[in-house]
Amino acid sequence: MAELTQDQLLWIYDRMRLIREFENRASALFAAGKLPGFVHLYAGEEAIGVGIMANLTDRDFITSTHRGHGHCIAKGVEVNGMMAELYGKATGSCKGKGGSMHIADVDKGMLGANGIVGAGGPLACGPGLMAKVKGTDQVTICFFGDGAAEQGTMHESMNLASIWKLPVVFVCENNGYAESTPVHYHSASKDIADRATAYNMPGFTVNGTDVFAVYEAAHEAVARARRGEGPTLLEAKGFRYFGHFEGDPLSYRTEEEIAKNKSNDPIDQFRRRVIDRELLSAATLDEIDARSKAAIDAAVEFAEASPYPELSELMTDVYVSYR
Amino acid sequence: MAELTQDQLLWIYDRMRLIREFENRASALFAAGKLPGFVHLYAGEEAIGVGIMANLTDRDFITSTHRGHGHCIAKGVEVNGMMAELYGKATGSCKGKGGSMHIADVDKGMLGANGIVGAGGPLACGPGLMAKVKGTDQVTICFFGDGAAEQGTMHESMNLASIWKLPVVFVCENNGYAESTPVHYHSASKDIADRATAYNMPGFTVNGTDVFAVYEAAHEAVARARRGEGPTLLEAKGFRYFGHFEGDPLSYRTEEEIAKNKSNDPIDQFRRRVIDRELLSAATLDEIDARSKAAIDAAVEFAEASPYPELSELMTDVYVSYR
Amino acid sequence: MTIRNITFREAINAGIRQEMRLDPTVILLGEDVAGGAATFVEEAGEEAWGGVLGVTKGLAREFGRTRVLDTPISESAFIGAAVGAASTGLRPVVELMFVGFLGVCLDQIYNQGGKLRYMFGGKAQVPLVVRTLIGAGFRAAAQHSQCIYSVFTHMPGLKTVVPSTPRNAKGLLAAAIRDNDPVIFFEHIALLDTDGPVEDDDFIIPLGKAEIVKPGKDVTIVAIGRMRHMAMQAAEQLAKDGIDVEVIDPLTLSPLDEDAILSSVKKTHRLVVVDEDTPYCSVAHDIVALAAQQAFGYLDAAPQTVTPPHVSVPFSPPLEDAYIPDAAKIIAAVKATTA
Amino acid sequence: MTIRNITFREAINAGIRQEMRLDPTVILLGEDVAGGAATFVEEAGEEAWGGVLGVTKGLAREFGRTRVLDTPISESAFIGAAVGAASTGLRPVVELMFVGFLGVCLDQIYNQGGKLRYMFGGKAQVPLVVRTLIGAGFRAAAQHSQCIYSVFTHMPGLKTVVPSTPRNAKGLLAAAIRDNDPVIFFEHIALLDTDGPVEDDDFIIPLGKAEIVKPGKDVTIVAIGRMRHMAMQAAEQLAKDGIDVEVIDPLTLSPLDEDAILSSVKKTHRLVVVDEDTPYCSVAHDIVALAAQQAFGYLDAAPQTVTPPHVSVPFSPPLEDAYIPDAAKIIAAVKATTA
Ligand SMILES: Cc1ncc(C[n+]2csc(CCOP(=O)(O)OP(=O)(O)O)c2C)c(N)n1
Ligand SMILES: Cc1ncc(C[n+]2csc(CCOP(=O)(O)OP(=O)(O)O)c2C)c(N)n1
Ligand SMILES: [Mg+2]
Ligand SMILES: [Mg+2]
Repeated sequence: MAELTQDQLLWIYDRMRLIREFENRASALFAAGKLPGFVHLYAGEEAIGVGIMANLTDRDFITSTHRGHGHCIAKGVEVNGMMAELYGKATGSCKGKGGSMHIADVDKGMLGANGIVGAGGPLACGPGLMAKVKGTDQVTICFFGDGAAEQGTMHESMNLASIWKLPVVFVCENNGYAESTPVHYHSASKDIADRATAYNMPGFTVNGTDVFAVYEAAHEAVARARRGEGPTLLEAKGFRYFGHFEGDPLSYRTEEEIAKNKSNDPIDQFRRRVIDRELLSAATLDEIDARSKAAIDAAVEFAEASPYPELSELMTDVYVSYR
Repeated sequence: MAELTQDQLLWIYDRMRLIREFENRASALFAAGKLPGFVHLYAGEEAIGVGIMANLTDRDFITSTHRGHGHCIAKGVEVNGMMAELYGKATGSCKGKGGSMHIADVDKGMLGANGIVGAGGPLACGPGLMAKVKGTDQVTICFFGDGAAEQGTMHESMNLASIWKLPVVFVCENNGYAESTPVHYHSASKDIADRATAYNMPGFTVNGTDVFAVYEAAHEAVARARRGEGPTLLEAKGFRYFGHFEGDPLSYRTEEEIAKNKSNDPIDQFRRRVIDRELLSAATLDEIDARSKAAIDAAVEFAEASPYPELSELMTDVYVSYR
Repeated sequence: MTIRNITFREAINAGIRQEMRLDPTVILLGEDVAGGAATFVEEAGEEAWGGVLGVTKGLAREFGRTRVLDTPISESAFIGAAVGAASTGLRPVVELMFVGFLGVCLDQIYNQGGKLRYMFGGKAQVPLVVRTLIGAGFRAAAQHSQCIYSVFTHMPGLKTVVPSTPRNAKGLLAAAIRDNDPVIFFEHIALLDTDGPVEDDDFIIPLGKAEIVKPGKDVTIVAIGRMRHMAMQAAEQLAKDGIDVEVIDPLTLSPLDEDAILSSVKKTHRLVVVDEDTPYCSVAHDIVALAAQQAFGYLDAAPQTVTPPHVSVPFSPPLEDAYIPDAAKIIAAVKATTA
Repeated sequence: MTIRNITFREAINAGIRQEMRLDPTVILLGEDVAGGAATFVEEAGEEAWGGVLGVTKGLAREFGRTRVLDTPISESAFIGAAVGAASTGLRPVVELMFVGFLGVCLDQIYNQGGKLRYMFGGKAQVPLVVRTLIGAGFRAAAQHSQCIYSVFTHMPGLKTVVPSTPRNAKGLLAAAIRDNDPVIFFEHIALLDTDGPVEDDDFIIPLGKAEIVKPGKDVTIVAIGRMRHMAMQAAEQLAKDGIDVEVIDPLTLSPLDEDAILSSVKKTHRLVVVDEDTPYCSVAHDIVALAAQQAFGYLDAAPQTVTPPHVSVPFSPPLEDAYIPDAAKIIAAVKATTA
């Protein structure tokens, strides 16, 4: 914790809060029938994406999942374009053609949310390989869920990254469920991080609701990758507040669980820590809260005022060159 | 070793020798231009298939690999039909339609050699699931190579077998190479058996040139599966005498390696052990040698004398019912 | 014979339930097909998901956790397990949640399930059903909205079935479960909430037979899956213009009921094919080629196709709407054959 | 301009070498593409495999182990890595050893490589080449002998190329490597040892243009890949019977050069399509449908197709021979159009 500057602490809080606001608003907009399609929300998991991304620069890359809004915001993607994308508007990050499940911003190093569970593992080895071939020190983070851990792609890509010593950090966001299926049922291993030994790489399980713990673990893993020493597997245990997707009846979740999650809120934890230790004041934090709300208000306004894409857009972007 | 009866010892030697004869002959036939297609030979690995299969009955199942002849013979498939299959004759195990890479005999519990590396893992979970649903005590062995260990399918199926406690034993035949690629390059883990911890199952590495060691390890793993306690991962380290397939120039293999392999011949080892301990006589073993040679002579004769399938066979067996 | 009005979703459920009652070797597996690891079955608590869209709800409660299995997200493993189980004595019904996930498990379907029998010289059979969601219109974007049944129809050894109404969904699914070959069964997401009359009793609709949805004499429209309903809308309007179309729903794409299509074309001399799959290497082109090759002398006009363009499914609602064939486009195609 | 006689195998090698020399971002990866983990490069020992059939021999020695990478048997991982690398600044050429292995990695090709650009609204590009072996005739049985390029041709976002001679193999591969879209490049195993004249210099053959192999006036034969040579054999014999066929080799299947085919059909009024892929949902049916839809009034006879039947590739040599289209079947089809 000592190593975090005031600026970093502010950035961390700002991003966590902005994600929370974005997701709460997306949930409300979905309930109001304003957002089409499948929407998977990240609220509750803010400490993971933000704690990791605090170690990256714009030149680093991430691959993401169907639950990608938080990764986008932590990686610096603009919320106006994100919200417009959720609406399917021409001003969206992907001109409205991708939607929530394919939100991306390659210029910011965000290589896309993904509708295919586990698909990010192989993709993440790509910029890893690019950095190795070109001799840059760029690092790539592969975010994947506990459910994704059972996909063959994750096995293959962790082995590949290890034998090639690729600068990739595999981050398993273990929120306890794959859709409605609990991790203790779908996974044979106690901790997903235990699987690191199978690939001869370091593996750690951290508290994914504690942004400081995540930051620290990622700090070492990212540094190792930058030094060219190869990949690391980090497992961050946490929870999601909302259902698997908006519309999920959540009938598999108990009251105790819900209460326990609330008491482990990552944003509350951060607030308590920094106020207790007098690193940031409540007033400063409240100001960020207000600013975040305003930013999301503005994003919704922007999205709603934006036009849909022209119908001709249906036919473009399939190929770079059409013959 | 104490637990092996005289009959079992005889059976083990008989099978190992028959495999060796079959493979040596197949190699010669290929060189003579008599066998079409891709032929992958098992010579050198006899102790693995035979040591495992000594624990099974006809009601148990195996899934195999592209290197499947040894598995067939150890599982009791007739060599006449096998040889005819290699020739593509109507009397072949698969009526000539499969060839070496798809040789199978479902009645004997041999669910097929496979042209797709790693495909046997998921398939093996099938009879495992069947046994569980029907409440039988049938066990399934999944053979796979060291190269196959890097396929996502193996990861998925070991996890699945573990969470469902399926009666499946995963046997990694580590012969040091995936085609020309050495295992220390393609695998991040020191021993493939180390990966068992990732699936919360027992994992052991045994000397795959020592049929007694293989038998003993498999004995416990098969018993555990029959008791309904779930899967085990066994890794048997050995070597193959021939190239990856017939025609392989073998330029990746050193002289030392070849010499070392020769000195670890599984059949020689068995002979020395049983003669030293006066369990079987040299004369008895020699007699089996002669019988095996004769059986393979007969198989070749059978295959060569057999007709090719009728051309109408091209169109049958695609579907059980054609409308 | 009792007939009740039920939804497409309920009809699928009823088809599986019927066959699971009749045959103890029928099992059901897939991600969240019970939900919550089906622990509610023992705990007598609230029932969880019953499939991502609730299609298989109640089956775990009736048949228990041994026959209704939630799976990890390991499509290769559990579909491969279904293939292996099918060839050793069970009749698995396995769910690939969305057809767009084919790429993580195709080997087990195509190279294993679809080929074992042929490669083994007939000495194996694989009585397997793979149920999977298809179709655009749900704003589910490029990886969750495909039809792509053309790819499976290309593959020898697989049978492909696309139901279009609650009644044929139940009857065809039951037939698929009884069939001894691997059948890929495509359920259109936009049909799940549609309803219609379905026999309560045990019944099947044989695979491989097309349905003449509406007889007519002027133009043959072959329309697949959800497109059957678009074609019927078009037919109604065309009738007002005095054009009497015949609407045929193939139901099974492999094996295709070529006779039904050819008879119709030989009668009407005109053909329009309506398909929601993308055009190249598609069933739509198969049907055009069929008519061109085997009813050449009968055709009075160039056959027409109404399909989406050769693009991925876009997310944005107006773009997705433009992607999906509709009655207006069908009417234009029919008129092009009568112009 | 130097022209040398080289094999198809050497031509592929030359095409990769040419582009790797010109552009340091071109890399090569796949199972055993160097062989023996390419340690020989450092150890100065004997060179190992250079690909399962020796196609990429010598490239590791010239370009080193950083640009020529042996991979584990993890097709999803290394093809996915190639997609990811392509979208972040490299131009990977990745080998899927046999096309029959598509089922273990299709998602990375189809849902990722083929769709990133569309899903991201044009804000990504994926300059990737997937090279893969196709074709029957090698006695390699059902999982190692497919063509199955129809499946990839169905998929928006992918380009598909099937070379047929050493010259077009080199030129098209170089063009594919320079193309900014994902290209699947299908190399027929039975062509590897064939030879022909090829330019030594840097050159490309643009994608998307068909080749008129032999002009003719009576019947158009469109023949893909190895079938081009079967068609030429048939053409020779047909000439003796006074039938002057035009043979067209599309070379690129997606995008297909529809104009070249339509012009020819409009001239000859007769069409035969010869394809080694199985018939349903195939390029062969696309071409028949193209003619039926866009050259309807020009056709004087029903279009014919010569393809294998809807079965897997059998192992037994006489069965496999019966599976593959040959000159006799092509001649019969041509005669059927002129009868
Ligand atoms: C290959 C594939 N299989 C199944 C799905 C359907 N699906 C979407 S999200 C999901 C659960 C993912 O669980 P996890 O990886 O833990 O991520 P979480 O949703 O918990 O963030 C499933 C099964 C999919 N999108 N892709
Ligand atoms: C999915 C797939 N990828 C690649 C191949 C080509 N191939 C056949 S055997 C083989 C090597 C297999 O190595 P291993 O599993 O160690 O078995 P071994 O040959 O040593 O017995 C490869 C790469 C294949 N058949 N299937
Ligand atoms: Mg999860
Ligand atoms: Mg090996």
